[in-house]
Amino acid sequence: MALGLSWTLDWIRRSGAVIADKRVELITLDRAIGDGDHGENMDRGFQAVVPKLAMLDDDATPGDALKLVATTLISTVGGAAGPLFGTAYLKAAIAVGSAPELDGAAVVALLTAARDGIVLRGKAEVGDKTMIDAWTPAVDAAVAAEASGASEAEILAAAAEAAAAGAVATEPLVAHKGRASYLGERAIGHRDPGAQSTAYLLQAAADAAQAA
Amino acid sequence: MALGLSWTLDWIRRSGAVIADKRVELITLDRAIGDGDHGENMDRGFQAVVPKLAMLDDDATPGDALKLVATTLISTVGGAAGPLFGTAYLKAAIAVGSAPELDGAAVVALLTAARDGIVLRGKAEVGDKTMIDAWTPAVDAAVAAEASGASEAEILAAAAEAAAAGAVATEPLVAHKGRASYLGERAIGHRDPGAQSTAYLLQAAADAAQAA
Amino acid sequence: MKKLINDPKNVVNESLAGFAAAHSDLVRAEYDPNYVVRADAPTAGKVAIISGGGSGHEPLHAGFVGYGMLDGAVPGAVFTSPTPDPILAATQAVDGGAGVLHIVKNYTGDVLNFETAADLAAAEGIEVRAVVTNDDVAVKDSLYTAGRRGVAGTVLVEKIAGAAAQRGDDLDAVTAIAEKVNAQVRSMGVALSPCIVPHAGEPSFTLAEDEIEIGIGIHGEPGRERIKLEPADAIVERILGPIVEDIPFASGDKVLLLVNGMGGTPLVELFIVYRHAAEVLAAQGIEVTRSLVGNYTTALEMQGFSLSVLKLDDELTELWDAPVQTAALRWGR
Amino acid sequence: MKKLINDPKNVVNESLAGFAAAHSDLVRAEYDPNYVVRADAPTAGKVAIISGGGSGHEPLHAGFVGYGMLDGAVPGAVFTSPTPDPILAATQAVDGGAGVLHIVKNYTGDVLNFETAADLAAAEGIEVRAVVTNDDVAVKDSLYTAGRRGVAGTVLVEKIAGAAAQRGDDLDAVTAIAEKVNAQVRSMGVALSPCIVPHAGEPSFTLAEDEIEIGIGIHGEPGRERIKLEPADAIVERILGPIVEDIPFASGDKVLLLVNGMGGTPLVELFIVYRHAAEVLAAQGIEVTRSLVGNYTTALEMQGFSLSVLKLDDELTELWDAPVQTAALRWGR
Ligand SMILES: Nc1ncnc2c1ncn2[C@@H]1O[C@H](COP(=O)(O)OP(=O)(O)O)[C@@H](O)[C@H]1O
Ligand SMILES: Nc1ncnc2c1ncn2[C@@H]1O[C@H](COP(=O)(O)OP(=O)(O)O)[C@@H](O)[C@H]1O
Ligand SMILES: [Mg+2]
Ligand SMILES: [Mg+2]
Ligand SMILES: [Mg+2]
Ligand SMILES: [Mg+2]
Repeated sequence: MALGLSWTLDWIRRSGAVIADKRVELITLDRAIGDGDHGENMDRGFQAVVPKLAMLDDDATPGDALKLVATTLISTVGGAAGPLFGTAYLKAAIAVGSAPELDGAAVVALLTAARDGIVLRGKAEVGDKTMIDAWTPAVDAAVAAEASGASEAEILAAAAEAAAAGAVATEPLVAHKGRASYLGERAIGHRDPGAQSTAYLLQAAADAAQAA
Repeated sequence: MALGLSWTLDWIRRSGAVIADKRVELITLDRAIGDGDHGENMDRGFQAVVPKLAMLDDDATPGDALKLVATTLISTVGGAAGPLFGTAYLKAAIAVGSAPELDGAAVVALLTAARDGIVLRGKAEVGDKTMIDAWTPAVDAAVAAEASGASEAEILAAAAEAAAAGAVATEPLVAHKGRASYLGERAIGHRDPGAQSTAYLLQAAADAAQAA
Repeated sequence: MKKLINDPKNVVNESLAGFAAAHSDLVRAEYDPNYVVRADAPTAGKVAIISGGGSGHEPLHAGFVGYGMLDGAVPGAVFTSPTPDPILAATQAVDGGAGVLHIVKNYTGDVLNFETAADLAAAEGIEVRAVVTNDDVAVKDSLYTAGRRGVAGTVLVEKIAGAAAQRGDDLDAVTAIAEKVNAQVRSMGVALSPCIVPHAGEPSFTLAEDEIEIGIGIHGEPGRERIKLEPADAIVERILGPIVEDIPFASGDKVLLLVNGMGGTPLVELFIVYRHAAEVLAAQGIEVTRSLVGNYTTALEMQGFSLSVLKLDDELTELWDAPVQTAALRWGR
Repeated sequence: MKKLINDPKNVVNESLAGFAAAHSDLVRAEYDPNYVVRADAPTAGKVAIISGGGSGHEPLHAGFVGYGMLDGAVPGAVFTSPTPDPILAATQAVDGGAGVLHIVKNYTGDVLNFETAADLAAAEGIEVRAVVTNDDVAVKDSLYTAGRRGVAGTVLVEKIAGAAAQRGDDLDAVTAIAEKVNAQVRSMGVALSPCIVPHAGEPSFTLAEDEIEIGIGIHGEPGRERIKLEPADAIVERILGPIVEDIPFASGDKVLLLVNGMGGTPLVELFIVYRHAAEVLAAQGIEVTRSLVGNYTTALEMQGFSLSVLKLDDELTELWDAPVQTAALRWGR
């Protein structure tokens, strides 16, 4: 079943809920190898996004909703995560254009554009111990799932699962980007907070598709 | 046996030893109701006094030694204790004049002058929870002992015992002078550090007389 | 005890040496006995002002030596009044023939040691006056106690008296101004954490994770009561009340508001305190026309703050605004 | 967590309001989005300089807004870069037609947010340049990392570039001066205790009673190694070594030495540190001709310090000495 505005809104609301729920966990991850604000930053952003959804017209598209997320995150989150996630949602919005419904290919395009936007701004590669270590496996899994004829919900479920695994896989890494890069070897053994929040956001997308 | 220069020197050296030994105890008492420096102040003073004793001529009098203590304490101790003990030793030196040996009456005169000097500078009365609560009972006990024909060593032993009891007796008091007066009721239950150091100094005097 | 020190015995000397080296354009330090004077002291014909007291309250007092404020400062051991020798030596070093004012915080030790030094200076023909500051309303003032403590209001006395001396007032006039400022300033402090005197190595008191000490002094001596931690605004109201009621300050008064950090409290918190203190005063019709926020009279690394309120008139305002050039307070040159 | 705050959510706004009220002669604050500019901004025809970053480093940056230094500052949430909106708003508010320089500490978030704001400002016809400070030698600089952090040396960049803008240099020249200062300054820090971010409520890391963290950042991020507490002199040598070797500084150099407190360390300790740092430099033939000691780039209530050494020449010295009138740095007026 192609995904429309109501899926998009549900995804965003579920994102707000899961980030609020995991706020302390994300702060704790960031305290270990960063500066302890990632959960606070993301929560501030999504708490600002959710009430704004009511401002969208009934005939708004998924792209309109994603753009609202983008501009709100950019103007409320700050830090590294603000511009990076902001760019991700902005590029995703551009990728889906004004389509009222997203099929599997559109979902893959959305995820790919989001990931590419983050790379464009942050210049991180897989293995640098950043959110890209969750995004890129997610995109790869989505591409593979779509190629094998999976439904939109199945594509997102595959992406979410790969993102979660990608987040876990950041643990043994030394960081090459972001604050954790200052730590050298001492970052080993800790999970990257931005990869973890990415996994939660994609899980919210999958859950919303499942419920759609 | 009348007490001469060697008793005076022994008293001062024993004072240095007992103050060094009780430094932390006096700091701890002062931390509770003052600013935690009384042991440090007194120790700094007596550590400066003791090496200077070698500078005294062989024909120096007890009064000369007491004067040396006075000037050294005044110039090294600081705080409230510096001027108060400094004045005490200065007035004691004046009281014993140039006598080469001190009999019972001279010992009483020494203690009385010391106490009066402290009162002159600090204006404290018995019951104000200060060193005067050790000094005044000590003087009274010395006067009584001397009147009943006690030896110099016995006079000092009586004074030391009364000072020790006087120090203990400061515990239930509210303070009216010094830093502890800022505390009001909260000073109750704590012993005054200056009364305690007084008791140690007078015990050193008694011990020196005993050993003479 | 975790401190950036070498031997606890050398804390004062090494810190003084660093201070003098970092501020050699302003001051000159002398050792054994220790004191600090203006680089160009004495100033002939000018009333000189010195202050002093235990170390551990930095920038008080050496940080206020310079044009328009103090001529000299005498740092004692940590939290221990200096002895008469360095006070006398500093008095002699700054005397420019017009007399010397001693600004002394009201603690038994400071008062006694400054008294002795003043007697010795007088014996050498130097005219000395003393003003004893006692702005702390946390302490009951009575004939039967050592009286109120001198705390952060002392900085205001030093600045304003220093400006009076700099403009050429004579010893009587400078003394009168210092007394006037002391009479018109009231302070009270609060601690969130104790401090550790280097030679003691133990905290001056212990506070539970949810406790604060109200009416704290600047030597880690316990305050007048211990309460549960409250929001900053409630704490401000709690200590501003006794300050305002004391003189009392009244609607229509113009005042200087000093929010003084105790050493370990970050600026971000001091400004939160300032905001509400100014607000509460304004609500009572008391207008804050001058202000000062920062660490000026500290108790080592103690966390906490004090508020001081000084009633201003045109003369005091003008003297406050007059140029000052010291390590810790500087404007107008 | 014991702090003088009300709601953790309001820390930045309330503190900013207090700061602006206490310094209304120097600055004006705007809210939603939050920024601070000189009271008389914009200055027509003058290059404007703004800086910004997470809050919690006070007095950085708002404390340096005023004549001869910054035209504006943009405080983000605690330890979080501001978003582009307030940076853009501040850029617009200070632009006097001669262009705006952004001084940005090298953190991914700061760089990205300032970049976006600069793009938006350029789209509105404001000429914007950015200088990214990265003076922290504790962090390996390489193409494969986020690069060195910008720490306390940033204050020196702001002061000297601010003086260049104030004397009338154009945007290219001010940018070049800022880059030169950044190229010639190196810093490194150490923590004796962690700090607590108000919204986190937990220390950024834990240190045993006998441990210190070497190479600490200014956000409570862990440093490069953890060692046993040492005497102050040994710690100074440990962090001064990597600083001096980096450029490297050499015998005959004249330098400015900044001893920067992390917020919770008393001045008495900072001067002990200064004394030995100046001594060690002198022993290597490096002459300290200017100095600054105090809390300038802090990490909330963290105990510790950083050293910064800036190589001076006549021009930089003259710009350093030029008048400055801000809340935290003031001389010459
Ligand atoms: N250059 C980069 N590219 C991609 N992701 C990055 C980059 N730098 C940082 N990140 C991500 O940002 C996360 C940190 O975000 P956050 O804590 O909100 O910002 P800050 O580091 O400014 O405090 C990291 O966990 C990491 O996933
Ligand atoms: N006015 C006074 N008269 C007599 N003794 C006093 C007076 N004030 C203080 N003391 C004594 O001084 C002692 C404190 O000495 P010390 O701690 O060395 O000085 P400070 O109080 O300046 O730190 C008190 O315990 C008390 O016995
Ligand atoms: Mg972070
Ligand atoms: Mg004491
Ligand atoms: Mg003392
Ligand atoms: Mg951050």
